[in-house]
Amino acid sequence: MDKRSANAAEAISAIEDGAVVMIGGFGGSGAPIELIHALIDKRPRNLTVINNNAGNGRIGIAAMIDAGMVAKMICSFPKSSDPRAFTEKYLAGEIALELVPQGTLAERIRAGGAGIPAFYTPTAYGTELAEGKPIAEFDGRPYVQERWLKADFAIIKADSGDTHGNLTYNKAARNFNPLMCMAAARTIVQVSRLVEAGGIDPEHVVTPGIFVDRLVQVPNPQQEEAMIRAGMQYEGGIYP
Amino acid sequence: MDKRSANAAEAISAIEDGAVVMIGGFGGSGAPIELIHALIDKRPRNLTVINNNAGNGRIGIAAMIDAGMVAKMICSFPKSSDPRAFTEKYLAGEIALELVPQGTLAERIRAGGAGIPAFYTPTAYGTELAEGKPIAEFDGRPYVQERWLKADFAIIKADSGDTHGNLTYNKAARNFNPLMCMAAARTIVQVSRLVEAGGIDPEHVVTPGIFVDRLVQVPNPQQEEAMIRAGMQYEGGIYP
Amino acid sequence: MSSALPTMTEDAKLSSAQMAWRAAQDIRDGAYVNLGIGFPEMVARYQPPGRQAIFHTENGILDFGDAPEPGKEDWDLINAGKKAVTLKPGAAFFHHADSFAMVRGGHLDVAILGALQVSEHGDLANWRVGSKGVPAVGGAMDLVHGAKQVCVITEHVTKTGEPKLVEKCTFPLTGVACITRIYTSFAVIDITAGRFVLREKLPGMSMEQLQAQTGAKLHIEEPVGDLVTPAL
Amino acid sequence: MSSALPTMTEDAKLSSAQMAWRAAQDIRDGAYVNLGIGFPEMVARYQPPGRQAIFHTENGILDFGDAPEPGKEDWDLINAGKKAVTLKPGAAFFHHADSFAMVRGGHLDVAILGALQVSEHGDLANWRVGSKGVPAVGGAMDLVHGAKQVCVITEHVTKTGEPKLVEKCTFPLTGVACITRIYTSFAVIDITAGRFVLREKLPGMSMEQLQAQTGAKLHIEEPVGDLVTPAL
Repeated sequence: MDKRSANAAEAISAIEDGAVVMIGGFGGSGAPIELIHALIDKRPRNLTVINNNAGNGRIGIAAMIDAGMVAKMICSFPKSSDPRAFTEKYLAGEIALELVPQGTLAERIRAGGAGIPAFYTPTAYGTELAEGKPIAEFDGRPYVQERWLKADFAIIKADSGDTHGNLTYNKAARNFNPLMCMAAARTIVQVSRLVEAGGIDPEHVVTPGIFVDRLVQVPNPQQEEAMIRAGMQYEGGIYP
Repeated sequence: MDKRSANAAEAISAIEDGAVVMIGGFGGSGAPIELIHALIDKRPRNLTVINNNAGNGRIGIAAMIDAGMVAKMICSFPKSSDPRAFTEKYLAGEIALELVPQGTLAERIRAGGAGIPAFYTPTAYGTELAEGKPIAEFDGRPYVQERWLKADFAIIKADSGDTHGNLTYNKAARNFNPLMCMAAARTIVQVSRLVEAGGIDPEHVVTPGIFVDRLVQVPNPQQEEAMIRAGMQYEGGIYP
Repeated sequence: MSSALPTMTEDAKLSSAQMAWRAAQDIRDGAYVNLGIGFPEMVARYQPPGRQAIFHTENGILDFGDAPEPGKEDWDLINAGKKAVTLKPGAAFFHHADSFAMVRGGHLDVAILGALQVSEHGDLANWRVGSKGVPAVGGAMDLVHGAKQVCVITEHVTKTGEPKLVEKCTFPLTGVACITRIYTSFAVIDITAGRFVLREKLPGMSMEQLQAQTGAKLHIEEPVGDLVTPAL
Repeated sequence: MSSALPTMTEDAKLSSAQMAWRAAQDIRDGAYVNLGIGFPEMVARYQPPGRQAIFHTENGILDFGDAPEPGKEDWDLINAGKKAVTLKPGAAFFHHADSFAMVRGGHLDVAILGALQVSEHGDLANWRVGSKGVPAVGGAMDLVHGAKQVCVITEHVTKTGEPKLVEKCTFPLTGVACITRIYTSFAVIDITAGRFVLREKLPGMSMEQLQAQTGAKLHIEEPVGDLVTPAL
């Protein structure tokens, strides 16, 4: 049992055109920047990307969109300090958007991972985001039926990982990452520290290894928000 | 913010006749024995108890049943090494049973805590445990609709707790405890170690304090399985 | 409604800080609170002495504190508004599904949100002005369900003087029948049984003046208090 | 079916250990496996050298190991059968909802369960003989859904010689159309398109003898292998 990949390029090598890809992170925290940029180097197209946001600046998901790789975004908040990449394509009708309330997005992903094909939530009842969805009443209150979300791949940033795929995260960079690990057919993780099995206390594991397929160590990962503030942009793996 | 109670009797003092009470633990691990026995001393009646099992030997939930406090059990496996207390009352028609598959029980409790009134699961489709429940097809496969489970109180065993109610557990004694913390209107916890706020690493918290109402320190708690094997029985707070 | 009444002077309304102060007075010690992104975040600054609320942020932190000193930011320690924060003793991290279980499951005591419009039925519109541009909803539609009390903090009227408290929202809805209390720059208003019930108003403002700037009828159930705050 | 054929001698079937050994041969290195309480737990003993499966237990452990020495038990470290276990390096603890997310969500590679009856459609009955006594289901109804492969390990016939592989289960069902492979004391049988397809049988047993002790038709799609195991 050893889920290590030699490098980011090898780790993401199975992601092909048309794949549905969950990408961890919320705003500038928890985004697997190195895996995303390795994916841009490979450049599969016509992807559906699931993330809370829709990219920021000229790196990460925004750089994927600029590279013409993304056909559809499923997200709750496609705005950021510099949302140009998504906004331009969206207003030009070149990228599709499925807008999902944030808690419903999280729960749909968790449901995908937990084998729950549908659930009811009060969220969005009576709003345009519930249009066309089944409504049911429980105990006299109306709820909206929502479906699970699954993906072909998840690309994830964690803090420590062991060779079995057990993971911990760094502070609020946890966010959607543990859920996406559960909901993808294949989960690919970059970790800052890769340790042997037994190197993480079983009580402190946040994502059990059963939800992880491949790991690659990226010892000093880029932090998305710090990159944005430094005005960095993706140019084929080099950050000027 | 200080959720400490002086002792177990004070901690459970609000539990009255007719309450729905979730009790943590799976088999012999994670059962809040001291809180249960304090509840027997108070002796509210006509309780609905939610637990994976239905008591063992002459302590804990079995002693509650013997004391005539339990009108109904909601559980997945009302058998144990010595299930006499439940079995006698059940066969005599003196206690009601709602039998729920274990994973559905866990998910219903989690749904109760997460504000999800109903969800669909493949579990129990086509069996007698799905009789009378709505069935729906998703992507060509049939699923059973299940409702959330909530409670008036949860009584829980944790390992460490801080004054804000943040909790950690000991090994497989985690089981249903974190879920029940979420699903009860009032959650009462016994902890082996009670520390000040900040005494638990925010990365290692398993149950965030928002799900906890009261804590009492029980420094060297009884372990249910060890008590069963030692032939102990409850006799008004004294273990002979 | 009528626009023949005298216009309020610029001074005759609460500042944003004063609205935030007023909202903060209603938060009890130990309450679990979510403050909407932007202006509602100011509420955290004005907790009365001796009270300590615990703040929740959708992206997975309970009990975060103020912003760090400039230059000391940890960009993995941010709130839902993507601002750098710090931790208080007793903080906890958790993933998004657990975070929204707290929201949807009724575990928050109070959520305080901004508003474009609030209707007398408690409907809220706060995520989108029309159908143009890029829509973005975030956690707003979740936050209006589940918290034991969902409040709005808002200017009483728009910059062009249009009422924000209305009979029926014209902007896309965030949630239906979800708001129970409104803190505005003129008044504190509860929503009860589909009616705006006035609890406090600026002492210098007459009922007629207030009603004229409100898009639905204000009801009075008990003596109306004076809305008085420190200079902030 | 016909009972006129010669009865098998006691030796002419696999022991429980031999059945467990045979099932273990199909588990690949690194597979995530849940073994039903009781007899199926024996499968863990017979992993081929060089292969290391990771065992899941419903009550919240991945990668547990053998029982501790007598007297060294930690009763907070138990499996779903309430037996004391140990941990291997790389183990993890989690709560019951996450544990059954692993089950229901299709994350287990294999689940191996005991059976009262299995039908040719893959229906399983393994939780209750009739309607008397105290019913108890545990995790069985969850385990039959979600694992990529759900197998049964069972005596081919009951102690009184009744077939356990049948056209239609008469005992209360655990799950519908969920079983894909059966390891019995006589044979290895797949369930494909609502039919029992024989893969291996004891070399000393004729097709007629096997069919006579099976409650539904055995189909043959390719040469039937010899079911041979070490003496165990």
